[in-house]
Amino acid sequence: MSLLDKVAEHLPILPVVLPLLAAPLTVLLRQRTLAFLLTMLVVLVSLICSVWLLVRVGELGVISYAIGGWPPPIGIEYRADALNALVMVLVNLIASLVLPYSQSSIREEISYGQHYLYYTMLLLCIAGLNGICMTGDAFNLFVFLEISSLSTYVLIALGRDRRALVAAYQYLIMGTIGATFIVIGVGFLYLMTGTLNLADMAGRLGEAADLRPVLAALAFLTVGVSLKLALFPLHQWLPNAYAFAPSPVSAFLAATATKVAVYVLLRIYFSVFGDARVFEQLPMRELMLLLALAGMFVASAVAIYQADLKRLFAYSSVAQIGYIVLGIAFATVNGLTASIVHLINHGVTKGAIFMLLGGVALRAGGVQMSDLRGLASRMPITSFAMVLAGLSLIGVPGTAGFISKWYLVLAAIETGQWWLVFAILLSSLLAVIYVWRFVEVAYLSGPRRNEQIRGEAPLGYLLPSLAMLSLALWFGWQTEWTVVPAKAAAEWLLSAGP
Amino acid sequence: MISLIDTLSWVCLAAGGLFAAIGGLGLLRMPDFFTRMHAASLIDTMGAGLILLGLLLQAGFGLVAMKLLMLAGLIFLSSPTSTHALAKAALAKGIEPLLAKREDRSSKP
Amino acid sequence: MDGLLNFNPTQALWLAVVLPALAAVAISLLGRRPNLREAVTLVTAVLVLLQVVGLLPLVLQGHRPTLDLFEVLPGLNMKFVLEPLGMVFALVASSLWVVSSIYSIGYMRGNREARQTRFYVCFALAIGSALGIAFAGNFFTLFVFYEILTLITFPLVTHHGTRKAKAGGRVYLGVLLFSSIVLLLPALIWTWALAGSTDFVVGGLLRDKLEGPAVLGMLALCAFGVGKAALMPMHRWLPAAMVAPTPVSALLHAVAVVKAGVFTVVKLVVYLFGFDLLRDSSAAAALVAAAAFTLVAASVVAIGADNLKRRLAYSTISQLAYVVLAVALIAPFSVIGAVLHLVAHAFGKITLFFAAGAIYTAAHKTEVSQLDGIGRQMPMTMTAFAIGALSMIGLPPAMGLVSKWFILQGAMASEQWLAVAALVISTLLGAAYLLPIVYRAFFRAPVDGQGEEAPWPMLIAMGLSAGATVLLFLMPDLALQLAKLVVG
Amino acid sequence: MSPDSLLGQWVSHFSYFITVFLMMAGLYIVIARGNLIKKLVGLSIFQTSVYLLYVAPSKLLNGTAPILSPQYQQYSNPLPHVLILTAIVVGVATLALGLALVVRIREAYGSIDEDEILEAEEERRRVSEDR
Amino acid sequence: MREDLILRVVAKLLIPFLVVFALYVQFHGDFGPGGGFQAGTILAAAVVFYALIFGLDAARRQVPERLVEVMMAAGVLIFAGVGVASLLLGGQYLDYDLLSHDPIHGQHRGIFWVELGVAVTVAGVMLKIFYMFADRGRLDEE
Amino acid sequence: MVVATLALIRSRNLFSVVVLSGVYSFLMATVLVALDAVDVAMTEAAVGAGISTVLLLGALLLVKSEDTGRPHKPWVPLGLAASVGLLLVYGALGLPAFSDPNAPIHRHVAPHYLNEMPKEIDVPNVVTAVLASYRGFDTLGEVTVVFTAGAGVVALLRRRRKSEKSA
Amino acid sequence: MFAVAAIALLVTLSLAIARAWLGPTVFDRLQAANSCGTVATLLLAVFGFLDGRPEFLDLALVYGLLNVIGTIAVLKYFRKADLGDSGVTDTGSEER
Amino acid sequence: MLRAIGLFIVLLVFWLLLSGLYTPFLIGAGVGTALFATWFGRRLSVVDPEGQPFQLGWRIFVYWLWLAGEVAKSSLTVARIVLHPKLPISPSLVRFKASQSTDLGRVIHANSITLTPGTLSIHCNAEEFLVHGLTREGAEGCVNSAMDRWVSRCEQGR
Ligand code: NA
Ligand code: NA
Repeated sequence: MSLLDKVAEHLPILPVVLPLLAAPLTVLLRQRTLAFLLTMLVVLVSLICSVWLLVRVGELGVISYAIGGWPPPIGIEYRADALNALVMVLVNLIASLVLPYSQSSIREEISYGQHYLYYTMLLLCIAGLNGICMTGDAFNLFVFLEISSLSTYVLIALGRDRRALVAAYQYLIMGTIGATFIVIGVGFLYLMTGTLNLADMAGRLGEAADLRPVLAALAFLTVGVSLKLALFPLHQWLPNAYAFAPSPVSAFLAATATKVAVYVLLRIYFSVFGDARVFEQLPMRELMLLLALAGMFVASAVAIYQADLKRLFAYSSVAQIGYIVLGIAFATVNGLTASIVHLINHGVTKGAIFMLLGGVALRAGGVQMSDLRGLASRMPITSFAMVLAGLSLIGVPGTAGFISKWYLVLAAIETGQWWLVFAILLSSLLAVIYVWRFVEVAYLSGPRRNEQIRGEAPLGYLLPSLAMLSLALWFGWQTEWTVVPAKAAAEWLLSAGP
Repeated sequence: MISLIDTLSWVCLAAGGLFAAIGGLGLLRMPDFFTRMHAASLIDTMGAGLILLGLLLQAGFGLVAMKLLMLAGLIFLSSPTSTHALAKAALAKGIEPLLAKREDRSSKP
Repeated sequence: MDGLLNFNPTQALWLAVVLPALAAVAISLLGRRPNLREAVTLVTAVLVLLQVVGLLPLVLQGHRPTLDLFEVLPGLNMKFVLEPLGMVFALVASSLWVVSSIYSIGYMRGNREARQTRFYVCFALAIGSALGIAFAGNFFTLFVFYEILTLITFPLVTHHGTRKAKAGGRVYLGVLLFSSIVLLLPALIWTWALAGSTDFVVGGLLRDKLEGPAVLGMLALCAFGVGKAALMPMHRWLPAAMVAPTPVSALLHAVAVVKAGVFTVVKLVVYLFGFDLLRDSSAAAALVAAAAFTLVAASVVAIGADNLKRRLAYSTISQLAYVVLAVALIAPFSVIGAVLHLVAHAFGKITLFFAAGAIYTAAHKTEVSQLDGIGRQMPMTMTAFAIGALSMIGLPPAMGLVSKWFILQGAMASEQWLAVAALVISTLLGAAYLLPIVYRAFFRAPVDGQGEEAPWPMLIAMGLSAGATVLLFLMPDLALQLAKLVVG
Repeated sequence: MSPDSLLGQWVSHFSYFITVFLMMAGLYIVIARGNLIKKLVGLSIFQTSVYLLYVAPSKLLNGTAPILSPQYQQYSNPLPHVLILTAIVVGVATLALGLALVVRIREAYGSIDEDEILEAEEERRRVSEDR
Repeated sequence: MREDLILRVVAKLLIPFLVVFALYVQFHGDFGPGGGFQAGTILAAAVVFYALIFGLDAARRQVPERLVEVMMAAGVLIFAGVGVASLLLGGQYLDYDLLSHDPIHGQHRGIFWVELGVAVTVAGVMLKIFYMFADRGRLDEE
Repeated sequence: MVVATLALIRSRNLFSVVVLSGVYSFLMATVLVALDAVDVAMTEAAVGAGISTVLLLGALLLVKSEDTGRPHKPWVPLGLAASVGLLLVYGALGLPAFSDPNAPIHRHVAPHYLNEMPKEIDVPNVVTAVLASYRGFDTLGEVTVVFTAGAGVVALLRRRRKSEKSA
Repeated sequence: MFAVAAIALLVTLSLAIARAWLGPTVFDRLQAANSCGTVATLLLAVFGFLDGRPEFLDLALVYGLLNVIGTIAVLKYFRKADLGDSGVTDTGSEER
Repeated sequence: MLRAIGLFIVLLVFWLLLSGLYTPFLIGAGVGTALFATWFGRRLSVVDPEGQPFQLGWRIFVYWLWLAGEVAKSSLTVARIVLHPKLPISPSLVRFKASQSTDLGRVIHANSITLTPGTLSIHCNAEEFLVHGLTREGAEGCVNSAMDRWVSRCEQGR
C-alpha cells in the first residue's frame, strides 16, 4: 500500500484534524506572518483532501471512518457521502480564498496584537465546520457546532465598530439557544433509540415505541438548526453580525456558516428522520414553505430600505436562505438539487460581495449608501465586480445564481405549483431592486469624482475578491462541479433515507 | 460490639442532623445578619462534626475514615475562615450589627 | 467574398457576435480619441454587415450552419444556428447599425452629449447581443442574449443621468426584467423540463409535449414574457424609454430591442410551438385577440400624444402588435407578412426617429404642435419622415404595404375577421396620427423664421434608411425569399 | 408504558418536568431580562436543564454509579454522563466568552442594559442622519 | 488581602493540598470520579486562590502568562498528537490499541496522555481567562 | 433548586444572581450524584460553583453595574417559554418511564460499554473509558471548545498597545 | 439511618435556601449559600454511604474546597484590595 | 529545606490516604505529585512556618480535643436559644487584645472563636480582636479566656 493510499484512508478526518492541530500552533507561534502561512498551508491541504474525498466518494460511495477504531454505534463515526463531501469542499474553497484576502484586510480592520488570534479563530471555525460536515454522530455534531460557533462569535467581535460587540453578543445568545435546542432534540432521539450514531438512529427510529418524542425532537432540531441557519423569523442575529464583523469574516461566514447549517438540516430531515416522516406526518412542508416565502419577501423588502450596504446584503442573505429552504420543502430531486446548488452558488456570490465591500469600506471609509456616490468612477473594477455579483444574486443567466433559480423553478413547475414559480421569480425581482440601489448610487449619482474615495482597492483585496467572483460567474456556465455532484447528493439523500 | 458502634453512629447521625436543622431554623429566625451567622456556624460545627463522626463510626478504620477526617478538617478550617471573611466584609460595607445595648464602638472597624 | 471573411460559416457566426464586443473593448480604450473611436465603430459596423451578408448565400442554399459551444446543464447549451428568420433579423440589425452609427456621430457631436464613449460601447454590445439573439440556436441562448440586451441598453436609456432619465430607466428595466424573469424564464425552464432540451426545431419543439390549456399557458408566458415585444400591458417601458437620446430610441425601436422582442415571439411560435400545435389549440386565438387589442389601443393613444417621440413610441407598440398578430394567425401568408413587417418597420421607424432627432438637433423641437412648416426648413429630413410614415401606414412606395398585404391576406385566408377588422382600423388610425405631421410640416406656415437642415451625417443616415424602405418596396424578393424559407 | 393512567404517566416522568421547568425559567430569563449578565446566567440555566434530561433517564433504581466493582452487578448508563460532561464544558466556555463580550460592551457603551444600548445606537443613528 | 492574616494563613495551608488533590483527581480518573477536566479546574482554582489572596502580580510572577498560554495550546496538541501518533502507527485516528505492545496497555497509555492533555488545556484556559478578567479590571482603574 | 431558580428570576441584584447561581450549581451537582452521575457532579461543582462564580464576579467587577435595567414586558417571553415547555412536555410524555430497564438507552450501545469495556480497555470507571476512548473524539472537540474560549477571551480582552490606545 | 440524616440535611438545605431567597442583603444570601455548600458537602458524604459507595467522598472534598474558594472570591469582589479598589460600588444596600 | 521535606512527606501521605491504590505507577505518580506540589509551593512561597505549622507539634491535637468540648458546649447553648420561643439573644461586640505573639497564633485563636457557635471574630490583628457574640455573656467570655491561654501555650510549644 503506497503512502497515498494510506493518506486516502484517512481523508474524512484530515480536514478536521489539521486545522484543529494548527490552531494551537498559531497560539504558540504568536506571529502573524507565520500564523498566516501555517493557516494557508493547512487550508490548502484540507481543500485538496476534501476534493480528493469528493472524488473518492464518487467512486466508492459512502465512506465510513471509525474514529479510535471503535465500530460505529460504539464509537464516533465519520461518514463521507456525496453531500457532505461537497459541502466540505465549499467550506475549504471559500476559506482558501478568504485567507489571502484576510492577510491584507485584517491589517486595516483588526489591531495588530490580535492578528495571530484571528488566524487561530479562523482555523477553529474551519475545523468546526468541517467536523460538522463529516461527523456521523449526533452529539459530535453538537460539539463541532460549538467549536465553530464560539470561534465565530469571537471573529465577529473583532470588528472595529462597537456594534460588532453587541452583534456578537446577540449571536452568542441566539446561537446558544439554538445549540441547546439541538441538544434537546438529540437527547429525545437518543432516549428513544439508545444510540447517537445518525445512521443507526435512522434505522432504529422506526421501532420507536412512541411517536411523540420523535416529533418533539424533530421540532427542537428544526428550530435549533433554523436559528443557526437564520431562517426567517429566527434570523435576527444575522444582519448585525454580518454588518459589523471584519470584512473577511463577513465573507467567510456568509459563504459557509449558514450553508453548513443547511447541510445539517438536510442531513437531519432526509437521513435521520426520512422525508416520509418529516413531510408526510407533519405539516412541515407547508410550514417551511411559508417561512421560506416570508423570508424571501420580507427580508428582501427590508434589504431594499437599508442604508448600509453590508446590512443590505446581510438581509439579502436571509432572503437567499429562504430559497434554499424552499428547495428543501419540495423534497424532490430537483428541489434538493436547487438547495444544494444554491448553497454553493450563493456561498461564492455572497463571499465575493462581502470581500468587495471590504475594499469599498477601506477606500470610502464606510459602506453607507451616502458615502458611495460616484463610486464607479473611483473604483471602476470593484464597482463592476459588485454589479456582476449582484446579477448573480438576482439570478441573471450567465451567473451562478441563475442555475440555482433554474432548478428551484424547475422543481416548482414539476410539482405543478405555478404560484410558487411566480413567487420565486417575483422575489428575485426584489433582489433586482436592492442591487439596483447600489448601481444607482455607484454609477448614476453624485459627483463625477468623489474625492473621499481613494481609488481602487489594493491588490491584496482585489485579487481574492475577483477570484471569488469569477467562481460565481464560472459556476453559471460550468455546472459540472456544482449541479452534477449536487444532483448526485440529492438523489442519494432521497434514496438513502430510512 | 457492632451494634454498639452502630447505635453510637446512629445517635451521632441523628444528633448531627438535628443540630443542622436547628442551625437552619436559626438561619431563618434570627433577626439580623450577624446573629444569623451564629446559627449558621451550628451547621458547620456540631451538625457537620456529628454527622461525619457518625459516618466515621460506620466506615471503620480505613481509607474512607481518612477521607472523612480530611473532610472534617477541611470544613473546620474553611468554615470559620469564610464566616470571618464574610462578617468582616459585611461590616466594612456598612451592615450595622443589631446590638442589645449600645456599646462603645468609637474606633471604626 | 472579402478576405477577412474567409472563415468557415460556423466561425463566422460566432465572429459576428464577438466582433461588436471586441469593438466595444477597443472603443472603451480609445475613449480619449473621438475620431478614432468613431472610426472603429463605423468600421466594425461595416465589417459585421459584410460578415452577415456573407452568410446569406448559405442560408438561401438551405445550409443551416450550427455552432455548439458548451453545455451548461444537460440539454441546455449555448448554441448558434443560422436559419432564415435569424438571417432576416441579423441583416436588419447589422445594416441598421451602419446607418445608425453614421447618424449617431452626427447626433452626439451635434448635441455635445456627455459620456459618448460609454454610449458607443453599449451600442456595440447591444448590437452584439442582438446578433446573438438572431443566431440563437435554442431558447436558452436566445434568453441569455435577450437578458444581456436588456442590461446593456439600460445605460443608454439613462444616458442623461437626470432624475427623469433614472425614473425612465427604472421603468424600462423594471418592465423588461419583470416580464423576462417572471414569465419568460418559467417558459424556458418549463420547456426544458418537458423536452429535455430547448433547441429550436422546425415544426416545433413542443409539438407532442403539450396539450390543452397548458398550450395557452405557455403561449401566454412567452407572449407576455417577451416584454420587448411590447404587447400590452408590457408596453410601458417603451414610452418611458423616450428619455433617451434619439439614436438610442432608434436602437430601441428599430435596430435591436423591439425587433429582438418580436423576433423572439416569431421564433418561439415557429420553432418552439410549431404551427400544428397552435392550430390544434385555441391558444392562438387568444393571442390574436391580445395583439388586436394592443394594435388598436396603442394607435388610439398615439393620436392623442403631442410629443413626437411619444407618438412614435405608441406607433411602435402598435406596429409590433401587427407582427405578433400576424404570427398568431398561423397562416403561412401572415407569417411571411410578419417577417416582412419586421423588416419594414425597422427601416420605416428608424427613418422616423432619425427625422425626429434631426428636428431636435437642428430646431430643438420635440412636440408635434411645434412642427408647423418645418418641412420648408428641413426638406430632406421631412421627406424621409414622410417615406417612413407611409411605410408605417402601409402606403406605397414603402415596404409597409408589402408586409401588411401579406398579413391581411393571411387573416382573410384563415377567416379571422377580428384580425382583419383590427388591421383595417389601425391602418386608418395610423394614417390619422402620422399624416397630420407630414401635413403640418409641409403645408402650414412656419411659426418662427429661419432654420437649417440637420448635420450631414444624419442626413446620410436618413437617406440610407428611407432609401432602403423604398428599395425594399420595389425589390422585396430577397426578404420574401427568406420569409418563405421560414414558413418552410 | 407500564403506568396507564395519566397521573401515573406524570409521576413516572417527573424528572422530565424539572427539566421543563428549568428550561422555561432559563429561557424566560434570557428573553425577559434586559441585563446582559443576567441573560447569560439565564442562558446557563437553560443549558443546565439539559443535564437532567440526559442524566435522569440514565439512572436505574437498583443500579449504581458506572464505576465497575465486583460488588455490583447493575450500573447506570454511563453514556449520558459523558455527553453532559461535554455539555457542561461547552456551557462554561460559552459563559466565559459571553462575559468577555459583556465587559467589552460595557467599556464601549458604558452600560450593560440591552435597552440602554439600543437607545444609544438609535441616538447615534439619529445624530448621524441629522448631520 | 495579604493583610488579612486569617486568609493568608489558611491559603498557605491549603494550596499545596489543593495541588496534590488536583493531581490525585487527575491520576485516579480511571478508578473513580474525576479526570483531566476536573483536575485542570482544581489546579487552576488553586492558582486563582493564590492570586485572590496574594495578588494578581504575585500569581503572574510565579505562573507567568506565557506559560499559561503555552499550556492552553499544549494540551490540545497533546490530545490531538495522540491521535496523530495512532495515525502514524497505522491505525485509525485516536486508536490507542496500537500505542503499546498490547491493546489494553495501549488504551491505558492513550487515556493517560489524553487526560493529561485535557488537564493542561483546561488549567491553562481557566487561568488565562481569570488573568484576562482581573488584568482588564486593573487597567480600568488606572 | 426550583426555589433557587425562582429566586434567580426574581432577583434584580446582579450580585445575588451570581450567588444564587452558585447555590443552584451545588444543588444541581447534588441531584446529579443522586442520579449516579458522579463524574458529571464533580464537573458541575467545579465549574458551576467554582469557575463560573469566579468568572461572573470578575465580570461584575469590570462592568461595575449593580442596578439592572427595567424589566421587559413579561408576556411575550412567558408565552415563548411556555410554548417551548409545552412542546417539551408533549415529547417527554412519550419517553420511557424513569428507571425503566427496558428503555432503549439501557438496551443498546450502553451494555457494550458496561460489559465489553473490561476486555477492551479495562479501567474501572466506565465514564472515563467512554470519555477518553470510545468517544475520545468528542472529548478532543470539548478540549478544543475550551481552547477556543480561552483564545477568544484573550482576543477580546487583551490590552491594546499604548500607542494604539492613544490613537 | 443515613436516610434520617439525609432528610435532616435536606430540611436544613431548604431552610438555607429560604434564607437565600429572602435575603434581604447580599450578605445574607452569601451566608446562606455558604451554608448550602456545607450542607451539600455533608449530604454528599451521607449519600455515598446511603448508596454504598463511600469513595464518593472525593466529590465531597471537591465541594468543600470550592466552597472556600468561591467565598474568598466573593470577598475579593467586595475588597478588591489588590486591584486598587475605589470603593464606590454600593453593594451592601438593600434590594429594591 | 527541612520544612519542605516535611511538607513533601505530609503531601505524600495525603496522596496515599486519598489514593488507596498502591500500584507502582500510582505510587510513583504520588511521589511525583508531592514533589511537584512542594516545588510549586516553594515557588509560590507558601512554604513557611505559617503555612506548615509543624512547630505546634502534638499540643495542637490536644487543643483540638479541648476545643471540640467547648464547641459542643456552646452549640447546645445556641441550639437552646434558637429553639426558645422568645429568642433570648443580646448581640454584642467586644474588643480586646489577645495574648498571642505570632500571626499564626492569632489566626488560630480567631478561628477558634469563630468556630465556637455563639461567637465570631470580625477583626483580628496584633492590636486588637473584635468579636461579635450572640449573647453578651458569650461575647464577654472571649476576653482573657481559657482559649486565649490554650492557644498561647500551643504557640510557644517549641
Ligand atoms: Na472519571
Ligand atoms: Na475521568
